[in-house]
Amino acid sequence: MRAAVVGGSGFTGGELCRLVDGHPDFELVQATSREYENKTVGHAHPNLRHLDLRFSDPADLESVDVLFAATPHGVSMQHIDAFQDAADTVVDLSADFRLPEASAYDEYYDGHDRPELLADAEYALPELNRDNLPGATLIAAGGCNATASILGLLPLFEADILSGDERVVIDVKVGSSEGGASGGKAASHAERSGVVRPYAPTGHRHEAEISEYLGIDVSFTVHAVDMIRGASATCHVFPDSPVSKGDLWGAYRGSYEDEPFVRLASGGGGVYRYPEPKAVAGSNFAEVGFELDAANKRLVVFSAIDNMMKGSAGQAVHAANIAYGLDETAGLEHTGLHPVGAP
Amino acid sequence: MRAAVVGGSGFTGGELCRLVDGHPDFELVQATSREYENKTVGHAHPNLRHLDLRFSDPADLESVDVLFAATPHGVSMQHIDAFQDAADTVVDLSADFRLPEASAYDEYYDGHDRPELLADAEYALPELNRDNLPGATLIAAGGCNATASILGLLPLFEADILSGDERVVIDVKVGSSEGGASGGKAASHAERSGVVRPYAPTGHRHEAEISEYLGIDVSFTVHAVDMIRGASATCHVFPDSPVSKGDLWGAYRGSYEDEPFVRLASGGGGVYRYPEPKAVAGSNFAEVGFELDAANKRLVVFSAIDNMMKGSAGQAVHAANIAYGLDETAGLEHTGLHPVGAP
Amino acid sequence: MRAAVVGGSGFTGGELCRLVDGHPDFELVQATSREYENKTVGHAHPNLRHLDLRFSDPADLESVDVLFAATPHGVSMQHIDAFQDAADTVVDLSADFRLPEASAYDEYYDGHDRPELLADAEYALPELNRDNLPGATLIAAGGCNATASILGLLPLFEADILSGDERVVIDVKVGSSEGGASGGKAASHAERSGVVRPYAPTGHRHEAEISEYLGIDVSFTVHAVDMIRGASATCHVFPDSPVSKGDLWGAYRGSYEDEPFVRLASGGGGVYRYPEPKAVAGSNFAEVGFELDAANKRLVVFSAIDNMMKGSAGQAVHAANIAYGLDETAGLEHTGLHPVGAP
Amino acid sequence: MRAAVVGGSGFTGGELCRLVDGHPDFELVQATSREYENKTVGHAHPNLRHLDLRFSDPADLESVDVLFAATPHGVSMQHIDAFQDAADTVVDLSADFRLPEASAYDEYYDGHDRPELLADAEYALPELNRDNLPGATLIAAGGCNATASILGLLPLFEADILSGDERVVIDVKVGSSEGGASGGKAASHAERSGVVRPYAPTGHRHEAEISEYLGIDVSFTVHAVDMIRGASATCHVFPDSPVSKGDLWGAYRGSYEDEPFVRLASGGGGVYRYPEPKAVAGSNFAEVGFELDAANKRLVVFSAIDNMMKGSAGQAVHAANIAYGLDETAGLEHTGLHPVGAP
Amino acid sequence: MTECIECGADVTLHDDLEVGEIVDCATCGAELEVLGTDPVELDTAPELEEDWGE
Amino acid sequence: MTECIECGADVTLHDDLEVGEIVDCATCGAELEVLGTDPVELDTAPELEEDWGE
Ligand SMILES: NC(=O)c1ccc[n+]([C@@H]2O[C@H](COP(=O)([O-])OP(=O)(O)OC[C@H]3O[C@@H](n4cnc5c(N)ncnc54)[C@H](OP(=O)(O)O)[C@@H]3O)[C@@H](O)[C@H]2O)c1
Ligand SMILES: NC(=O)c1ccc[n+]([C@@H]2O[C@H](COP(=O)([O-])OP(=O)(O)OC[C@H]3O[C@@H](n4cnc5c(N)ncnc54)[C@H](OP(=O)(O)O)[C@@H]3O)[C@@H](O)[C@H]2O)c1
Ligand SMILES: NC(=O)c1ccc[n+]([C@@H]2O[C@H](COP(=O)([O-])OP(=O)(O)OC[C@H]3O[C@@H](n4cnc5c(N)ncnc54)[C@H](OP(=O)(O)O)[C@@H]3O)[C@@H](O)[C@H]2O)c1
Ligand SMILES: NC(=O)c1ccc[n+]([C@@H]2O[C@H](COP(=O)([O-])OP(=O)(O)OC[C@H]3O[C@@H](n4cnc5c(N)ncnc54)[C@H](OP(=O)(O)O)[C@@H]3O)[C@@H](O)[C@H]2O)c1
Ligand SMILES: [Zn+2]
Ligand SMILES: [Zn+2]
Repeated sequence: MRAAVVGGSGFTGGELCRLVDGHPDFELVQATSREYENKTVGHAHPNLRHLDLRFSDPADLESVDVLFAATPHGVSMQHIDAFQDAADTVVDLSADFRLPEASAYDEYYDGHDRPELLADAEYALPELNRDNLPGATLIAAGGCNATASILGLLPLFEADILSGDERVVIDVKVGSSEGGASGGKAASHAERSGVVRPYAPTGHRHEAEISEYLGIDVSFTVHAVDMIRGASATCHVFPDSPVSKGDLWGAYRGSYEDEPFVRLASGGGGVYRYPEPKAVAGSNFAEVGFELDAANKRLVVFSAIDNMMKGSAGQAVHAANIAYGLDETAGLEHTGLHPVGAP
Repeated sequence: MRAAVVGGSGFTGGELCRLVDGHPDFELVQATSREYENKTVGHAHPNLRHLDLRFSDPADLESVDVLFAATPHGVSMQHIDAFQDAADTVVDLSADFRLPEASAYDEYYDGHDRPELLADAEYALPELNRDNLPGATLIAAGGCNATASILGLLPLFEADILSGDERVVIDVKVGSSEGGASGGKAASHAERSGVVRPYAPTGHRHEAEISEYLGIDVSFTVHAVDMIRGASATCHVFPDSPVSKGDLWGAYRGSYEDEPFVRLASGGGGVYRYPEPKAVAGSNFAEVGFELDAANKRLVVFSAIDNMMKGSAGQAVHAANIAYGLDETAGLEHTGLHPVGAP
Repeated sequence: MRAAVVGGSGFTGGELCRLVDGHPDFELVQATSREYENKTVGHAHPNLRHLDLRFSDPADLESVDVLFAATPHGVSMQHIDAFQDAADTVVDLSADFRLPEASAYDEYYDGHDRPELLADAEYALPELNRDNLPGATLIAAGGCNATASILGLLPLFEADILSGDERVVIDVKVGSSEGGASGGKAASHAERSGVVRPYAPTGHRHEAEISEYLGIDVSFTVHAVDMIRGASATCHVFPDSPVSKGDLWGAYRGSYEDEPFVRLASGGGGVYRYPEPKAVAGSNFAEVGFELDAANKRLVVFSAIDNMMKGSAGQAVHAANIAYGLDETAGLEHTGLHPVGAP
Repeated sequence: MRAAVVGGSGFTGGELCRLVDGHPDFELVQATSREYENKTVGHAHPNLRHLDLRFSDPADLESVDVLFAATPHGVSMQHIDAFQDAADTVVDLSADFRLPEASAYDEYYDGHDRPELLADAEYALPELNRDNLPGATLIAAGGCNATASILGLLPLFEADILSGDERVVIDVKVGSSEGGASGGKAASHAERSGVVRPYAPTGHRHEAEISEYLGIDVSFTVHAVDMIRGASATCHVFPDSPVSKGDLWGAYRGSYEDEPFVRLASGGGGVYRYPEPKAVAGSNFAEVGFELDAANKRLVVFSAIDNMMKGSAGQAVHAANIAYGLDETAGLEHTGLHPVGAP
Repeated sequence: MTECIECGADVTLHDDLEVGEIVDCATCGAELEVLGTDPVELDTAPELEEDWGE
Repeated sequence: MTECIECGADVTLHDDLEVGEIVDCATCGAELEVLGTDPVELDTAPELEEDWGE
C-alpha cells in the first residue's frame, strides 16, 4: 500500500517515515516539508540517511492509500479535504479529530473549522477502541499524555473499580520531544537539561480526551524532565471501596493479557520493577503497573510509553494496521533497547 | 569554632566539609572515613583537592565545638555518647533523632537504641522550628523529601487553609545523590540515566516526618529522575473550602517573606516560572510556588530544593548557625548557577 | 538455526538475545547466567519482558548451531572446548580470539591458554575481513573502540593515502555501557553523569587490534563521556603527501559505497553534518566522515558506532550471517531513532 | 567599587552579575539587556531572583569604575568609546581585543573597527600575563577553548620542553553554554542531548589566540558533548626530545604551584584521576594533568575548566582583581560541588 | 503450567524443577519458591528487602 | 614534611605515622607506602591496577 507523511520533517513525521519505510505492507511514496523541500529525508532525520526520498511540498500531494498527517494542531482541519482527496484513509496525529463534540474544541482549543467531520473520526487507541477501527477512513491518534493516562486507568473502569466520580490525580513526566522540532529558549539544551519543570500545572488540554474516553474528571499536572522520548503517568486513585491486590491483578490481566503492546510491571525484583519510559523507549509497548497504599486507601498506577511511538507514530501505524486488517504488529516489531540512556 | 565531620567521605559529608571549610566562623579540624583513612579529603571529593586534610578513623574523635554526623541511619544512635563526649553540639543528618516518639521508630524504622535522648533533639528545619534551635545541643537535620514537602505545605497550615483532615498527594522526583555514595546496580550510570523510575511507590519513611510535623497523613510517592542533586515535591491538595489566589499569596508571603532561604516562584514569565531544582542547585535556597485548579477544587504546590544543601548539609549548617547565634546565612552564601545542567 | 547466548545477562549478551530473537533465521534456545539462573530474561533486560525464556547455567549448554559468547576476557579461552562441543559455530565477543599471535596476548593481556586455536579464528569485522568469514567456525568480534578506529582509517590504507609510517592520533569518546553491567563507584550515576573523563590516557589494549589489522602504531586516548551507547573516534592523521578532498571522497566511497552498514557523513547542512553516535544509536550502522585541515597538513576523520551493535552484538550477528550465507542485514534492520537522547 | 555588566541577560553576563554581586569590593549597579529591559535580573537568571535590580538599556550606561562587556563579537569594538566614557576599566569578554594585530582579525574574524586600540589591551589570563594586568584599563578575557589549551601547554614552553615547531593536536570537548543563550535548532535539548558532535572540525578561531600567545601552530578540533558547563582540552604533544615524568612534574609544578586557581591532577587513585570539567564546574579552578606515552613518544596533556568561569566570567573578575590590586581570589571562592552532574 | 499465587498468571517452568528453587513470574515478577514438584506447588519467596537508598 | 617521590611536592603527614601505612600525595595523588618513620621514608605503593572496563 502506498503511504504519505504530511509533516515529514517534524519529530513524529520522522518516526512515521521510519515506520512506514520498514513496514512490510506499506511503501513510503511521499514526505512533505515546506522548509526542507527538495532536501533528502536524511537531512532532517540522520537515522534515515539511507532513504532515497526527498521532501516535497504539502500542496502537491501524491495519490496514496493512507496519508499520515503529523502537523501542528489546526492544520489538518484546514486541509482535510485535500488529504481525503489524496488518500482513502487519513490518520491524523494532531488533536484536530480526537474529540467527538465541537463544543469541546471551543472549550479546550480555538474552536473547530469542520465540526461535521468529527462524527466520522475514530480515536486510534486500539486498547480502547479496537472494534471501531476496521475500515475506518479518518483516524485520530491520541495525545501522548492522554494515552499514558488512559492506559493506566482503563482497567479500573473495565473492572468496575472506578465509576467516574472518584478523585484521581495524574502527575505526568514527559520528555522534550513532546514539544516538537521547533525549539525556543526554554527548549534549549542549557535550559532544558536536568530539569524537573512544571510546565502545565493545571488545565492541560489532554484532560479533555481523558474525560471524554473514561468519563472522569482528573486533576492533571505535567512536568518536563530530562529525557527526550517518554511519557510517564503516575495516577493516584482513591476508589470508594477497598480493593485487594488480587482484584487489581484481575483487572489489569483482564484488560491487557491479550494486548500485543501492553506489558504489566508491578513489583517483582531487579532494577526495573515498575513501568518506566526507558524500558519501552523506541518501541510501541506501553508498560502499566500499580501498587496498593492501604494506609491511605489509595492505588498508585504507573504507566509509561514512548511518546514518539505508542504516544503518536506507533499508535497511528497500529491503528492503520487494524483499519486495513493487517497483522497488528506489522512494522512495529522493535522491542526497545537495554541498556539505554535517556533515549 | 572547631568542627568535625563524621562520615566525611560520603556525599553529604563532603558537602559538610566544603561548607565548614568555607564558613567564616568554623574551622574544619577532622573528617572521618574508615575506607579512606589517611587519604586526603580531595581523594574522595575532587572539588576539595586544595584542602590540606586527611581522613581519620571515626574511633579517634577530636575534641571540637560542633560535630556533624553524616552517617547512615543507625550509626548515630549507636555512637551518640562518643559524639557528645567529643563535641558540645551534635548535628545529625540521619533519621536517628528526627522523630520525638520511639514508637515511630518501631513503625517506620527498626526501633531505637536510645529512646531517652529523643526528647533532647531538635528538628533542624528553621522555617518550622527556628525558635527552639538557639542553644540546642542535639539537632536532627530533616529528610530531604520531607523537607521539600513540609516547605511546600507549611504555609497552608499556618494560614489555616489546611487543618490536617484533607487529602494530600505528594508526588516527589529526586536525583541520584539521594542514595549516597555507595552505588549498586540500579545506581549505575547505564541503568540510572534518563529514568523516570518509581522507587518508593508507597510507604516511604519520610511520611513519618511529614505526619509528625504537619499533623496530616499524606499519600506519598517518590520517583527517581535524571539529575544528581535535587528534590522536587508536587503536592496536590484538596482543601475543604474554596481558596483564592489572593489567599494563597497571603499565606505563602506570610510564611516566607522574611525567610533568608525561601524564594517564591508562581507563574510569571520567562523560562523558570515555577520552582525547579535547577534554579536552586548548589545553593541552600528552597523555591516554593503554587497554582490553583479551580475546576478540580485543587491546589498544586511545587517545592524544590537541593537535597545536598537545604535537604541535608546546608540545613545542618543553617541550624548550627542559629544554635550558636551566628549570622543565619554564614557559609551559605552561594546562590547557585545559571545556566546549569543536571547538577 | 538454533542459537545460544553465553553471558546472556550482561549488556552485550542482552543485545544478542534481542537480535537473535528478532532474527528471521535464528531461534534463541538458551541464554546463560549464573547470577540469574532460573529468572526470566526479562528480569535482567526489561525490553525483553515478553520473551518466554529463563536463564540457565553455562555449565549446561544446549546443543545449538551457533553459540555467541558474551563473557569477560579470559572466559572463552577457558571454556572453548565446551563451546565448540555444543555448537558448530562459536562467535566470541571478548578479546580472547581477536589477535592471531600469542605474543600479543603476552604483551597486552595476561597471556593465552589456547594459543593453538588462534590461527582458526577470524576477525568478525566484515568491512575488513568479509572474504574469510563464510564457513568460519570461530569468529572473534572486534573491540568497540578498535572497530570505530579501524572503520575510520581503513579507506586511507586501501587508497594508499596512508602506508603505516605516519603519525596518527586517535581520540576516542565512549559511553558507559562499554564497561558492562557490573558497575563500581566510578560507574555510579552520580559520579559518571556529565563527565569528560580521561579513562585510558595511554596504553589501551585496543591499540593491539588496530596495529594488527591496519599495520600502524597509533597514539590512542579514550575519554568517558555522558552517553550510554556509543563510541566515537576522532582520528587526527598527518599523511606524508598532500591529499585533496576529491582524493578523500574517492577513498571513502571506494571502500564503503557498497557496504550495507556504513554511511558517509562529511559536511553538508543541517544539524547532523559529521558522524556522531546519536545518529547510529540502536542500529548496526557506522558513520564515517572526514575534513581536511590544509593549514596543518592534517586530515581529521570521524567515525561513530553504537558499541552495543556495530561495536559488539551487531557485528557478531552480521558476521554470523555471512558465515552461514544468510542475507547480511537479516535481523539488523533497525535503523535507529530520531530524535533520540543519550541512548 | 561600582560595576556594570553590559550583556547582563546572556550566559556569561549572568555569571558576571552573580560574581560581582557576591564580590566583597564590587557593587553591581547596572546590568543591561535590550530584550529584557525593565525586567528583573531574576527573570533571566533564576539563581538571582533575590537581586533587587532590573535590566536597563545599554544605551544608557551608568558611570562606574569597571564595566564588564559580555556581548557578542563585534559589539565592544563598536561601542568601546561609550564603554570607556562610562568606566575607568573595561573588561571585555568577547574576542574583540584579544589579539594584538589587526591582521589577525582580518584572517580569523571580519576585520577590526578600532585597530589603534589593540595595543592598549591586555590579555586577561593571569597565569600567562599577570605582570601586565595591574593598572590595565582595557582587558580582554581569553576564549574558553583557548584558555583550556593554553593552560595545558604553557608549562611545556616555560620549561623548554616545547619550542614551537612541534606537532600538537588539541582535541577539545565543550558544553552547550559555550553557544550562549540564543539557541537554535542544533542547540535544542532533543538534538543536543547525549551528543559527541564534531562542531569545529578544523579552522576554529581560537587557534589564533593559541598561536599568538604560545607561538605554535596547533591542529585544533572541537566536539560538543553532553554537558552544559565545561571545556576539556586533550593535547597530544610530540616533543622532539624524550622527557621523563620527573621533567613533567617539574614543569607543571614550576608553573602552577603558586597559582591560586590551578590544580594538578595526574594519575593517583580514586574516581577523579585526571582533569575533568565536573571537578571544577562552578568554580574558577582549572585542572591540568598529563600522562607519558613513551611507546609513541607522546605526551598527553589534559586540561579542564568551567567555560563560564575560568573560561570567561571568572577569568574576567580575576583579572579585574589584579588590575585593581585586590585579593586575587576575592569573589571567586566557590570551590565547586561534589557530587555534581552535568553542571 | 502453574498459576502464580501473586497475579494468577500461568508460570512456565522448566522440566527438572527442584524443591527449594526460586523462580520469578514472567507476568508480575514475583519471586516464587518451589515447595513441591509433583504436583508443582509455589509460594511467595521471602523477599530480600532491598533498600533503594534515600 | 617529606618529598613525594613521584612529583617532588611536599607531603604533609600526620604525627602518629606508622610503617606500612599507605598515604596519598595531595599533589599528584600517588599512593605512597611508609617504609620508615624516623626519618620518614616513602615509596610508591604497589598500585592495584583497577580495570575501568571496556
Ligand atoms: N511530539 C509528540 O510527542 C506528539 C505526540 C502526540 C501527538 N503529537 C502531535 O503530532 C503533531 C506533530 O507534532 P510534532 O511534535 O511532530 O511537531 P513538529 O516536530 O513541530 O513537526 C511539525 C511538522 O508539520 C509541518 N507543518 C507545520 N505547519 C504546516 C502546515 N501549515 N502545512 C503543512 N505542514 C506543516 C512541519 O514542516 P514544514 O513546516 O517544513 O512544512 C513539520 O514537518 C502535532 O499535532 C502534535 O500535537 C505530537
Ligand atoms: N544523600 C542525601 O540526599 C541525604 C539527604 C538527607 C539526609 N541524608 C542522610 O545523611 C546520612 C548520610 O547520607 P549520605 O548520602 O552522605 O551517605 P553516604 O554517601 O553513603 O556516606 C556515608 C558516610 O558514613 C560513613 N560511615 C558509614 N558507616 C559508618 C559507621 N558505622 N561509622 C562511621 N562512619 C560510617 C561512610 O564512610 P566510611 O564507611 O568510609 O567510614 C561515609 O563517609 C544518611 O543518614 C542519610 O539518610 C542524606
Ligand atoms: N560492552 C561493550 O561495549 C563491549 C563491546 C565489545 C566487546 N565487549 C566484550 O563483550 C564481553 C561482554 O561484555 P559486557 O559488557 O556484555 O559484559 P557484562 O555486562 O559484564 O556481562 C558479562 C556476562 O558474562 C557472564 N559471565 C561472567 N563470568 C562468566 C563465567 N566465568 N562463565 C560464564 N559466564 C560468565 C555474566 O553473567 P553471570 O555472571 O551471571 O554468569 C554476564 O552475563 C566482554 O568480553 C567485553 O570485552 C563488550
Ligand atoms: N559562553 C561562553 O562560554 C563564552 C566563553 C568565553 C567568551 N565568551 C564571549 O562572551 C560574549 C558573550 O557570550 P554569551 O555566551 O554570554 O552570549 P549570550 O548568552 O548570547 O549573551 C549576549 C548578551 O549580549 C547582549 N547583546 C547582544 N547584542 C548586543 C548589542 N548589540 N548591544 C548590547 N548588548 C547586546 C544580549 O542581550 P540583549 O540582546 O537583550 O541586549 C545578551 O545579554 C561573547 O563575545 C562570547 O564570545 C563566551
Ligand atoms: Zn505473577
Ligand atoms: Zn606527589
